[in-house]
Amino acid sequence: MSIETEDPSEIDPAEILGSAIERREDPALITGDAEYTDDIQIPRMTHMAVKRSQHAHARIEDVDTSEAEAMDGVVDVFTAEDIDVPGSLPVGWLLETLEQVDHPILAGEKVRYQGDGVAIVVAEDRYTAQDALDAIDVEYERLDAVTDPSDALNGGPEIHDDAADNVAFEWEIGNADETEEAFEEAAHTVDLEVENQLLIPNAMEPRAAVADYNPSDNQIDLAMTTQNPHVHRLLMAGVIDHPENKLSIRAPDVGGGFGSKIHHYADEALTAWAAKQVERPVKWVATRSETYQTDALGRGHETHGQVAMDEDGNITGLKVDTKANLGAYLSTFAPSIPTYLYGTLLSGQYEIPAIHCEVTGAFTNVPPVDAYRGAGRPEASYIVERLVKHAAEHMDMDPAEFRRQNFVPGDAFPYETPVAMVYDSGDYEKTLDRALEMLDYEEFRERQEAAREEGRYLGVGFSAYIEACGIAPSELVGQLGAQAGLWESSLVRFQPSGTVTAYLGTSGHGQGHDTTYSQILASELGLDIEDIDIVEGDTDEIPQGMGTYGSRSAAVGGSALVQSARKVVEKAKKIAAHQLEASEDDIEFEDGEFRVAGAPDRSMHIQDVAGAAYLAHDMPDDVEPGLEASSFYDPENFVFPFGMHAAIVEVDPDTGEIDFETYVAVDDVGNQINPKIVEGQIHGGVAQGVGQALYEGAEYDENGQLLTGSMQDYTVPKAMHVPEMETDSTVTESPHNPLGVKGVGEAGTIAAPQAIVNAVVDALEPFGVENIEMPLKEERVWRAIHENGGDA
Amino acid sequence: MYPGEFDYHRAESVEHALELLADLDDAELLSGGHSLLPTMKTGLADPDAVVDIGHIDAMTGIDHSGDTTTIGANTTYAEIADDDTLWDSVTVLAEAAGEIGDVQVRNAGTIGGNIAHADPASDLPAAALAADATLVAHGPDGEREIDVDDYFIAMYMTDLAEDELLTRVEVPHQGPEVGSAYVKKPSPSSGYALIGVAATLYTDGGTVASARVAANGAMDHGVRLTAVEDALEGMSVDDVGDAGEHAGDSLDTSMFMDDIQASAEFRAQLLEAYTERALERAADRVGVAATV
Amino acid sequence: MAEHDITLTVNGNEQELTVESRTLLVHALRDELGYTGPNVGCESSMCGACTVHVDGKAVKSCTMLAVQADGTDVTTVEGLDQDGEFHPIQEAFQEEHGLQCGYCTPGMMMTAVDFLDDHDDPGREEIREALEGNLCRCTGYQNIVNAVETASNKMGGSGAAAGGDD
Amino acid sequence: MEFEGTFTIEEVSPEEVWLSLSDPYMIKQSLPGCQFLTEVEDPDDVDFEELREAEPDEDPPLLPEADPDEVAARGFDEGSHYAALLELKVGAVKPSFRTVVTIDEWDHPVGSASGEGDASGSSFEMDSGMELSETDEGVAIAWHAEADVFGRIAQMGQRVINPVADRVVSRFFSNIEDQLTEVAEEDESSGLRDRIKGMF
Repeated sequence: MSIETEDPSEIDPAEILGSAIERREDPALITGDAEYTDDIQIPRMTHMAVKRSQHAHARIEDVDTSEAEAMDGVVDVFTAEDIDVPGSLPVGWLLETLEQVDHPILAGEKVRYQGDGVAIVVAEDRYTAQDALDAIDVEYERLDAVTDPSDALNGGPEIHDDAADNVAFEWEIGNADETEEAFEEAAHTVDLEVENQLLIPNAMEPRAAVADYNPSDNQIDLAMTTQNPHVHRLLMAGVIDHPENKLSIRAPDVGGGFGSKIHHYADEALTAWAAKQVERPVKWVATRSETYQTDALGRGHETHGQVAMDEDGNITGLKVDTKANLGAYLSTFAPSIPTYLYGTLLSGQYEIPAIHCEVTGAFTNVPPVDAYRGAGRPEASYIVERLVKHAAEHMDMDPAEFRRQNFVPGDAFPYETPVAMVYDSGDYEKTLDRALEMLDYEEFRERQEAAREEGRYLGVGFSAYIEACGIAPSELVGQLGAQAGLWESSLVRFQPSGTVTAYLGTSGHGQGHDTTYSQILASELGLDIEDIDIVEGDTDEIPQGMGTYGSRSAAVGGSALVQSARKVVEKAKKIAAHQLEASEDDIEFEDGEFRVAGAPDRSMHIQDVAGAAYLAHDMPDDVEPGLEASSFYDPENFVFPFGMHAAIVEVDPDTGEIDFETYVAVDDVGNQINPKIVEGQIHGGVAQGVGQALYEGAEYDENGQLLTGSMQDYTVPKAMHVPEMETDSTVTESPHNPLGVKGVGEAGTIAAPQAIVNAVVDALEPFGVENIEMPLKEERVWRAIHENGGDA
Repeated sequence: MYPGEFDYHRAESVEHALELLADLDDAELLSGGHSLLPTMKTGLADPDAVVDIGHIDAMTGIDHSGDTTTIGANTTYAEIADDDTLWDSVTVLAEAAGEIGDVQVRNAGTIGGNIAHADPASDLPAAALAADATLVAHGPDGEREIDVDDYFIAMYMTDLAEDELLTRVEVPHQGPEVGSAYVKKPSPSSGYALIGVAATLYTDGGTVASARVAANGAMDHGVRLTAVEDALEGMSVDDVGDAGEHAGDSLDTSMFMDDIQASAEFRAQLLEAYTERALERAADRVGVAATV
Repeated sequence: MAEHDITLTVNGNEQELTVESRTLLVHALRDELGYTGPNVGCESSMCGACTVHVDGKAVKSCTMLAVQADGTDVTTVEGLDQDGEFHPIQEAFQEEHGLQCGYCTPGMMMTAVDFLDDHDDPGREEIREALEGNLCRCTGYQNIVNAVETASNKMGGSGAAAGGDD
Repeated sequence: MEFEGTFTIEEVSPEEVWLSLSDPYMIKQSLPGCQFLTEVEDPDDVDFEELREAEPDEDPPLLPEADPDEVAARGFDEGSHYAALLELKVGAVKPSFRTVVTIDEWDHPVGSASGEGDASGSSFEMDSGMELSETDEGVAIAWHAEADVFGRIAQMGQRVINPVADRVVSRFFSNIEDQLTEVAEEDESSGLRDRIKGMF
């Protein structure tokens, strides 16, 4: 069932694209040789710890650091008063109605979520730094707090002076009038209120930073847990008022991100700033409690969705009204998540003539909410697929056939939705059919019937998901509010002896980029993979980059790599032609070899061309020595992976316990560079989707105190919580990039929740259960049955 | 987070441990450390001194002589769960030990630490109650035996005095017509019991003569389910599951544990379901051990 | 502040060091001795990234004082490979893509090795239960379970089956 | 968090209960872990170490030994402030709560108090009230309390707060009950009840 890997050294370069080779990064990771940020030791290094607010909303009356400063081993203590730089965190995506609010790196007047930083301690070791935090005395005037977006918007306590009624923005997409009309003319309508709960990302490696400052040349070297070092450098240069060319940011090995390491937080900037103040290296490593209190949360939607249909069950309209929780401040990309990454995906895989979506972003007293694996797209897919399940039930139609009937037909691509997307390519029936086959669907329905007779409750749930990755092109995202382009850069450089180093602006943190990019380059240049080295995640080595998130690395970074490789080949061809004394037009390039057409024995390998290029004794007139090329690749459109996930579950009505019988995932992510890596991304994504569906959720009390503040109380799924997955794929190439790839990093997380919730609701249909909010904790499931009388 | 400062003392013997306890202010005992150290790391516990009793050899090991098994307080959960003889002689205890935490926790955590700490959501309180254990404590005045029924008082509160040390646990062997079991509904996050039920059925010719049934997770300490025990008396072993419906009858349900993991009401529901499961599993085992 | 001179034999090397009473074993290994294989992922003893073997048994080194471990044999992930050859568990993790970001991997493998020492040819459910104390956020566990199965085959019944959990 | 309940004490009069519940020493002795409960002038300027030092080794007698007039004289007044130190032990967790309480209302049979304090990197706020009523058997004390906990205890000790709070409250009332039982027994012989009644 699972894909078998191959030893890369045994694969011919011509075959390597698409091969499930072992990962090149693994030897370091399985031996302890990897270097994560907390592994870094620098002589004279100090440790920083952050004093965090215990209140979710309070005025700061006084911060007394005297006792902490007097402690042995404490180097220095700083508060907001000491911050002599702008010290305000920027927002990287603006909306027309957006209320921009100040986001200081240390709170001086007011704290707005539990965990907001109030002071920092720099000490000789991490234990002493923490001791000193306890010695800092902060006096607060506590204010009422609000954690729910609707409550915040409806008369909640004012969190920012500038944001009346806690409204961060109001945004809409689609056509309100046409949608209204569709509902007026509808033969049937259904509606559903759903929540998409707040999630804590929980990368296994907590956020961390190590800063080393050299006063003599004003250079800051910062190693940190980042998914996008160049973006962090650009933003941080402004935050701490330090020249961008004197701030180097490096991502050592990074232990997972899932979005949480994209954003610019206060702590990493404080680490760099503090190193400058104390003129010694400073290390900051978040404890898990801190990551629970400060990592940007994901999701946080309250949504009312409605579907209009004609008498045959054809969807004619979709209306969505969402209150999105943005937390206490605007995190780096927060405004884009519940808007452009959400509203634009509400057509799902369906041909829906009229859609209208309204979103109100609300400030609340929880940590800032931003991108978390899927980022907007899981929320869209969830409401669409829950509504579709609900609509099919209302029409008394089979949910699979209801979907098939409403799919965008295979011959309709490129397909323009009413919410501003042009789907590149797709074949939705293919993934549906494969999933039905894998489920043995007809047989399942018979078993379900028979089981109900015995008082056992089985259910099947589908999720026909679509997502948009490789967000682009830069001009378009600029019009939509992005404060950066979304290209990617690469540099491919031959060494004289024929080895190659490729530098990419993406920054992997577990996705196997080293392997995937090597496969692309080996294939493009016809080289053995051993001759290729990939460098990522270092602003000193890589000219520029946008980083890794939004499933963009293969589609955008991979394409940038192909573009540079092809430029290198172009140049090499000129040199080879000269060396082979042939016309450039007669040179063919295949499997690393330049050959003169019609004279197969006259050839030169690209590695020898590299030697000639650097030797430069005999070069064509118009060609410079050396062999390298760089490029900035700006995609022409998003790519749209899709697929069908389905789950079969059994629910125990006495205890609410849910058992998986089957989990099936059929994904179409375009061409696959390494199918084993693709499969791993699906597995991991689904596991996080299972987490959201069944276990995870940040819970706060009425004062904004985090109740799920540790792994004891917040369930990160364990091995036994995740079902065995049966995966398969179809391939519909994206026409938009040279690799024909789409993106896979988020697919599983986007797809899984509604497959599972739909399955549970299907199982409980005899009890009249129409909806249960995630996470489907056993107690909620039991109550849903119980509150409907408990009778099947 | 990290523990606050304290002085560490390693006790070489029971007597040495008692001396240290008497001499030191604000000292906590450390055996496997899996209750104390996590609490110290959160900053909630911050003792001035820690007395490590984990290296006292006299408090380690399992001894099955006569009709009683004696388990030293320092014996790890793993050693208990891996003891084949104990699976036959006191199934419920071996099974409960195997349900605690995870492999690493079971390799380090100890029975004495667990029972002295008396976390109501841990697995051993109910098992000790159902196994009719006797807890042996050493104090300044020597050794004292505590009947498990008198031992658990409240959350983290037991009959042990501050100057006493739990040194071993004694459990009578099940007879041939006895079956016992422990089942639990773990919290998916912490692994602690939302509800755990331990049952020992003493049967006579296919009928329950008497029973000891106890629960973790329901109340602020491990409790006997006396109404279930009463209902079981005289019942055929084939029907014991029916007694599960009495699970809450002898308890003050207004005092049920109630937190974000599970409400009191849901715990009551789980208690019934898991009592039924525990009884049925125990019944399945009646007579099995004797044939091994 | 109380300090203690202790001896730890780490991956076969006897090491003497001075620690505070409160120094956790994981910090002694990482910060004092430079064994950065075991990682710190939580402080609630839940994630298992810090798992090492103490006297041959998998334990969480964040839930043990360094001074408590005085005199023990400690094996970290750095001690798994022998004479330049990967341990079967390492080979299997690489073959099966049993890791992505790698942060949980050292702890995951140390738990798996302890488990496989006692269990021949375990079933997948059994493997999942055995890994309860090791959280992974990347892989969805499926390829980890595959890797443990593969390692079990590679180790070919080297461990004696333990009784106990019938 | 909200707690409420009704506690019934038999064979006593509302006045006796009221007088007892007005007595800071009675409260101190009944409240588990209470090290002192001392009236303070300025609620914003309390030195707990100083108050601990100043606390006499022995408390004055409570009812029924105490002179009811003296008890009344030292009893709670509306608007007065008290500092209290509560040391609890919950396993290895031994929080020391430094608390300042204000008597918001104190008018037989209704009383209420509110306060705040901190302990172990945490803080809390509390509002509580009670009302006495006479029943056929004795006196019913209907009480309610609302407590908010912030910081480390809220985050890490959430599972423990409710059961421990329940236990503290139930021990408090059972200690009060024990003490009032003594008052009731004393009544049999001394006419204390009439004397107390006369004071209201």
